[in-house]
Amino acid sequence: MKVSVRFYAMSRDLAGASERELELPSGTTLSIALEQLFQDVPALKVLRTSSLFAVGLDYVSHDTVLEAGNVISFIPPVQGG
Amino acid sequence: MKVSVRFYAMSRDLAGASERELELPSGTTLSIALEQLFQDVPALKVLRTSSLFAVGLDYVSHDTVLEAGNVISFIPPVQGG
Amino acid sequence: MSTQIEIVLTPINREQYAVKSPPHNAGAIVEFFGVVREDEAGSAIQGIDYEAFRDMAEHQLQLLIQKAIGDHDLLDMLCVHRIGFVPVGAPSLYIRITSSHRAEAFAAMTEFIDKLKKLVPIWKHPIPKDQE
Amino acid sequence: MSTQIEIVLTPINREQYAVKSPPHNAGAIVEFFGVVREDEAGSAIQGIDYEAFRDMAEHQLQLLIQKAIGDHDLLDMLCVHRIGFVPVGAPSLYIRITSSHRAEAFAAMTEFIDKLKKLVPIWKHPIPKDQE
Repeated sequence: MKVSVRFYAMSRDLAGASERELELPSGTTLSIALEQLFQDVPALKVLRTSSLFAVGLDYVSHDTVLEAGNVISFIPPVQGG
Repeated sequence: MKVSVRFYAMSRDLAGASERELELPSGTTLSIALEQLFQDVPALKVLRTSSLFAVGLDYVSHDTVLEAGNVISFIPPVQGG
Repeated sequence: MSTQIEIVLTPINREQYAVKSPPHNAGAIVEFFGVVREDEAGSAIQGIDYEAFRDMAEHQLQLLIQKAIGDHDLLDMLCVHRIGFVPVGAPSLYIRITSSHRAEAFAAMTEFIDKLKKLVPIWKHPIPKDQE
Repeated sequence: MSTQIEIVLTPINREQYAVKSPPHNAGAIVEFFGVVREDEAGSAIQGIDYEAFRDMAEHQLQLLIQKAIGDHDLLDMLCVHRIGFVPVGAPSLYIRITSSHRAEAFAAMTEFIDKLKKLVPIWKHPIPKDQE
């Protein structure tokens, strides 16, 4: 199945793109998907522990099972206010 | 010497007046002056522990030595805001 | 720095006190309005008549503001208290604090209000709803 | 109750969000403005360019507001965040909380801001002073 990952702020700078597709076995968790992402784009690893991840508009935990077509957002430390 | 005491809110209601003069020996402390006031106007005693006292515009402690012409303010619990 | 205090007999008009341009090291502005509630000690009221020992209230507010500014390194502070009759729903108190960081402004604000309610000689006379 | 959130690209105009008449059980209104400071991490700036994942930011703000209202029994709450370029001295954030008593409003406000700064997907790009 295909999912896409969208990047913002520092994650976009490090990824060199604002979006990227991942091809994953169905039933893959976010955790596994991120492993693949960090393998494909090692520069993103520096944000690994400080970032949060969303599917759609909601934050999700690493054990979330992804579905085809999911849009994952890579949310580096936010700085609003 | 003469000093005056001004009353506000509940202290005015209990004193039945907004001001009262006290005739005191010179060198009298606020503490002694209040004893005389409570003797003259026993109704005020209910406010004894909850009230604060000022000379002029500043709060003073009970051991303050009064001077002729001082204006003492009898400040029952305040309720601003 | 344009510290001020004011005790007014007319409605508090926030616009009158608007900051045209905050100091460039300002990072936080916290404003507080204390509003007269529809009930006082369980009874419906039409408003509160505030009595003040006005000169002393102004002096004590000034002392509290100076202390707040010193203790919390504030950039600016303003306090307006309305006295006389204040109807339900209208503000009786308006405070504005400007500081570099928000933590200082919130700490100063809550401390200042607590002290105001102990030390500033202003008293409430609630006016019951059914009284003309 | 008229809860709202707004993410805007234009200056925050407080008047636009003015409470015409607060609910009659309102006793406290607390307002917060987060203002862009003249320096960011020690360097002089002309302003900050705020980037947002806008749909998610609105959704997350809405979740945080619902939680604040529930946790603190608030009467009303509003949050406006400006994005895009915000010059030094201008507010990037405006929050207003209305409650019966002030303690609830202050507690809700500080908690809400802390969470906003952890969970709402908005990022700062400071623009140095000497950059055109």
